[in-house]
Amino acid sequence: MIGSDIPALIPITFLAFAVLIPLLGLWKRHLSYYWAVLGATIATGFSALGFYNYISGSETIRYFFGGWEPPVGIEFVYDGLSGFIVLVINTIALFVLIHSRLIGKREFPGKVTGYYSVAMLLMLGFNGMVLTGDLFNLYVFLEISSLASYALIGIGEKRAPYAAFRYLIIGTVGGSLYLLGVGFLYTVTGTLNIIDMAAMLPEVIGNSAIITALALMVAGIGIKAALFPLHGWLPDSYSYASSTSSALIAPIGTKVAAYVLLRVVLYLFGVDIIDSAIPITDIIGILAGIGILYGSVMAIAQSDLKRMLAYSSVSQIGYIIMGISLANPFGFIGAVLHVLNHALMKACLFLVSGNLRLKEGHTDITKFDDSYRKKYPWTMVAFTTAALSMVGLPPLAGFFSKWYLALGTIENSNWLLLSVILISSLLNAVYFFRILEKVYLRDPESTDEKTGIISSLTTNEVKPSMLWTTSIIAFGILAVGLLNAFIVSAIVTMFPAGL
Amino acid sequence: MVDFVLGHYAYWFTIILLAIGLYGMLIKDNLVKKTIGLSIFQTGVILFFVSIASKWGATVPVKSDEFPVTEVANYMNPLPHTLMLTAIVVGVATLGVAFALLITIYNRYETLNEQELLEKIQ
Amino acid sequence: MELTFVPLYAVLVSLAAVPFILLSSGKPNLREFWTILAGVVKFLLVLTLIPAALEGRTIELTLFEIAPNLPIELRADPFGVYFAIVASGLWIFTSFYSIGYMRGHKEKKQTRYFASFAICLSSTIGIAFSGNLLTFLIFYEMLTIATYPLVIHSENKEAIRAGRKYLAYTLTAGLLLIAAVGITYSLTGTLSFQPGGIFGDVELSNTMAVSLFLLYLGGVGVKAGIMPIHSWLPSAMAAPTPVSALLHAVAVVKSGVFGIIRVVHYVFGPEVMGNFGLNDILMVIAGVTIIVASLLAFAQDNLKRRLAYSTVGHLSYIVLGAAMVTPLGLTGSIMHISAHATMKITLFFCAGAIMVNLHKKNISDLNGIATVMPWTMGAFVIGSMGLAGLPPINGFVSKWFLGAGVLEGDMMLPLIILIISGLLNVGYFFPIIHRAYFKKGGKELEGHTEASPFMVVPIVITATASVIFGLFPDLFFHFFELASGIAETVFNTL
Amino acid sequence: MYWEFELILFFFLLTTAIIALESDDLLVAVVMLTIFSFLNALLFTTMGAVDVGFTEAVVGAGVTGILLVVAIYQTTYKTVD
Repeated sequence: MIGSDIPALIPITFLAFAVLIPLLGLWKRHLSYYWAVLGATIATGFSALGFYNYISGSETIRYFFGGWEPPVGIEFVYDGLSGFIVLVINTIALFVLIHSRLIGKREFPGKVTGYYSVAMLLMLGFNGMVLTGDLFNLYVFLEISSLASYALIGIGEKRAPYAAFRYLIIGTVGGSLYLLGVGFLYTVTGTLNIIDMAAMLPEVIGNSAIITALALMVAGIGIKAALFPLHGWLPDSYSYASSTSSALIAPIGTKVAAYVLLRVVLYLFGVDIIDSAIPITDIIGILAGIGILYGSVMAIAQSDLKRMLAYSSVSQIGYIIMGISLANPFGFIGAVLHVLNHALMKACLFLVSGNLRLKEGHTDITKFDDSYRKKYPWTMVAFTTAALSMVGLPPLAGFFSKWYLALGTIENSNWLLLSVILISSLLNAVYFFRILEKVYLRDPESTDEKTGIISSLTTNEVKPSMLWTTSIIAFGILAVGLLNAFIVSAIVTMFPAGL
Repeated sequence: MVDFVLGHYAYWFTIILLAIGLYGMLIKDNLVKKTIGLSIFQTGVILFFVSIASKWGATVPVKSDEFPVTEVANYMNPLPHTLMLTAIVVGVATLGVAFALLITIYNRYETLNEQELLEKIQ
Repeated sequence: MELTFVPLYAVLVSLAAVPFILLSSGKPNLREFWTILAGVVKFLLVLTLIPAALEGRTIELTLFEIAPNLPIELRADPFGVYFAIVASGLWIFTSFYSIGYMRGHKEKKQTRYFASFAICLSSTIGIAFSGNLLTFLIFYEMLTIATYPLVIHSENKEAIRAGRKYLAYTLTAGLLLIAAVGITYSLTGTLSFQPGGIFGDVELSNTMAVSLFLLYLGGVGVKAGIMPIHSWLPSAMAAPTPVSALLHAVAVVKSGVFGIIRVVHYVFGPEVMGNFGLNDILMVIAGVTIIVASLLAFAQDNLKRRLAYSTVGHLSYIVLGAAMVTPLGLTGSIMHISAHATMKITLFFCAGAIMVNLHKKNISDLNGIATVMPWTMGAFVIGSMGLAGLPPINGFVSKWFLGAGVLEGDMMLPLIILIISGLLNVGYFFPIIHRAYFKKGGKELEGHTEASPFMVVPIVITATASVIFGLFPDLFFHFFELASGIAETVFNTL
Repeated sequence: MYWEFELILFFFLLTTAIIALESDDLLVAVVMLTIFSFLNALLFTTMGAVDVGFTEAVVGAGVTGILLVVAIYQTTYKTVD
């Protein structure tokens, strides 16, 4: 039965294509794109099938590699949460890869084969991180995805390699810190399997090694998730990378790291242990709150669209982490829902910026004007949808994750974080309406001085493969908003024990 | 207290190595030096894992007639060792990517000094 | 006839018109046909709900759950129907008037204008028929966004600044409302509107009650123009006049006061309001707003801005009526929704007609215009007299009930406020009439006649309607019967 | 376990690490890092991790050293700090 093998099949698909693409690239290089899309399609199909099985009532799948049961062997755990995240990231990756063909030809013409191979490795790493049930294995996948993302970010404009190098240094430190934390946990429990360890941790509660481990792991994952104040690598990396790389990494990468944080904090440790010695959830919550405000304020100060989106990511990741730190059902729903919503919104926005960069050659906000609306009507509709959703206007998706997060803060009577959510929505409105105002209202500078008539502009929309992917994701934002009751009722079944 | 410090001296050396590595990454301007710092940092973590596996009076986890071991507890824990094999390989892979980026940076900016680099970027 | 789906159709009909409007952007006549058609259909749909509303029946329609236990719920209760009649009825007139105005003014981007207008109306009707706070919130935010293109329509600096101000105010308000709704949900576990409130069994601390109420007030009060958060409204007068007329006399601001009444009587309920002294807070705010806005109206020379301040004042009449927490006060307050709507829309239409026809914006330039625009100015007189509360215009009726409500609640202060503000109303409208009728106009008036019939006919109709509903409040739409019925249901549940 | 030997190795380890970071010539730094890795390998072996020791000797001292030399050959060996 294929159903029970799905946890292994998804990463293996990506691994296979990561190897196949360079091999087939020797034969016909321009086909790499299609192979990558094919790989992502197959993986997305498996994810969808797995999640369908989960929805229709099948149990959590624990897949033991080579039949070795833990603690000896490595296991992959396909439960509701990991299945959901895998489905989200693979779907987004599929759309971004479909979208990437022309950008690839333009921005890294000679490196297409390598690029798609590395992209497959990246997805292998992300899927492995989500699915694995073993802490050390998680580290390995973390490093695979990180190495791939350093390489992908390095392929970009002139400044990209330096940004990638900085990310490499910071990211490796993060991975090492995480590994150190795992070492501490291993000395205490003697196992690396998440489920085994979660069962053992309550017995050794109060051990100072556990607190050290937790702090190290949170710091390490926090770097990967760009939790304030560990976000320094993110703005440069996202804004200098190639459009496709940022569209691929921005919606997925930090989300997966946030997912790992959620696993570690809520599933592995559980709320009771975490707060027994130091109020670490409160600390994370406050950091997330500061990050949300900081990211939004910095986003307002940017004049480049991609850089603005990068800072906006810092802010949005704060929402997810805030949801984790609330450690109550509403916070959990909000966090998981925001993983989906933000992945959709950021993918849409980065794809739009990719469209603009391909057509206009820049993403400088100060140069945006009325002509964009005429030239790229549908791209701008997609942008508007995503922007309004980021601001949190119902019935778009972004509203609902904020709604659950707000309910979560209210449940904890945490008025401070509630006001953070509200204020940041306003700040989001500031930086998105600033652009919308330019795009829809500002008279273009290309106005003919003699006649005063705008030089004739016709629709100059991007190619269908790019337009449709952007539009479908934008439509997805609306659909997720309207249908979020179904998604939430699925998320409710994923609650970790003790919540 | 003295016992604690002496008994865990491998931990302390690990921490010192991590500190040296961090120092290299944060203070040094040269990008190669930063990479060397990174390597030292990772080695510190590996050392930590190896030291948690070792025990006084235990022997290597190899079954051999030359080292007769009656109790399993007298073997060292082999699991961290195997993990570190992976970690070392990961570390080298990281360094490989780092050097690839370094060479690209040098080809574009003709320098590996961070200060000069930042000036040239502006 | 099966009425279950009528509220849904009423909401959707203008939304459905939007694609048609967009598609026929090259053919103005066809485009405007869609607008008018949607308006008429919407109005007829709303009218079919009147008999049920008169019987006190509520038509409920639960669409789908948008969040667990929180469905999108449409509910046409008498109060919702009342508001829907006013909004959809006046939309038809505004559409005709818009055609005259936009073509007379040769405005650009008329397609966007009509499309946004249709979305606005959908949202307004959605607000009227919202069965719970979440549905209300969704339509409320939709209204905010749909109004933005209308406010910035002229795309000059002033309009863009007004648009920013509008967004800043209303988006903040929306967020406060989200917070308030969230807190309500976690306290009560429900968000459905209920006559008499949903806080019945919940123990509230004093701080909690007051801060929750203030959050609500911030949330819906911005659109209702209560002070000190009213200042977006005069700025938004940069919009074309039909927008000011419909949105700033009927749809947007009335959704604000509609929301306040919903919050006061359907969420908190009279009992909770009284227990925590919330009605006093509201009453003081409303009273101050009435007086200050009337005084500020004197200072405006721009006709539309004077009307805007007058709107701010009159909205607070409605708020004041709600704050009295007496049946007659609520009746008067609800009656004033329709009364103020017909009168103020007349006045805005007049201002727009003058602007398109004579290109005059300021009151000091209006000398002698009654000779060239007799119909328009006649309507203006009726509207302003009604706002001042003179019989037999419908403004008198609603003020009468407000006054009766004051006496019923045995309160002195609101009565004094009502009397003073009535005088102030006379004070700031009279100079306009005086100039128009008794001062001699300049030469530039020569050769001008009445504005286009597209504009004059709606003006005359709304002015006549003000008089008719003043004489017979129960004619056609049974405004009085509905209002007193609503008040009864709210206070019966005590 | 020979803890005296271990201790000496540790001190050499620290010394080589510091020299690797402080030397003015990157080639010296590379050589020092290679020695650092080799000492590490010895240390792992004395700690009982024979397999890790072998790997470190091959990968850490060998491959890393070669990679660094190649990288420096491609770029520059001069540095100010």
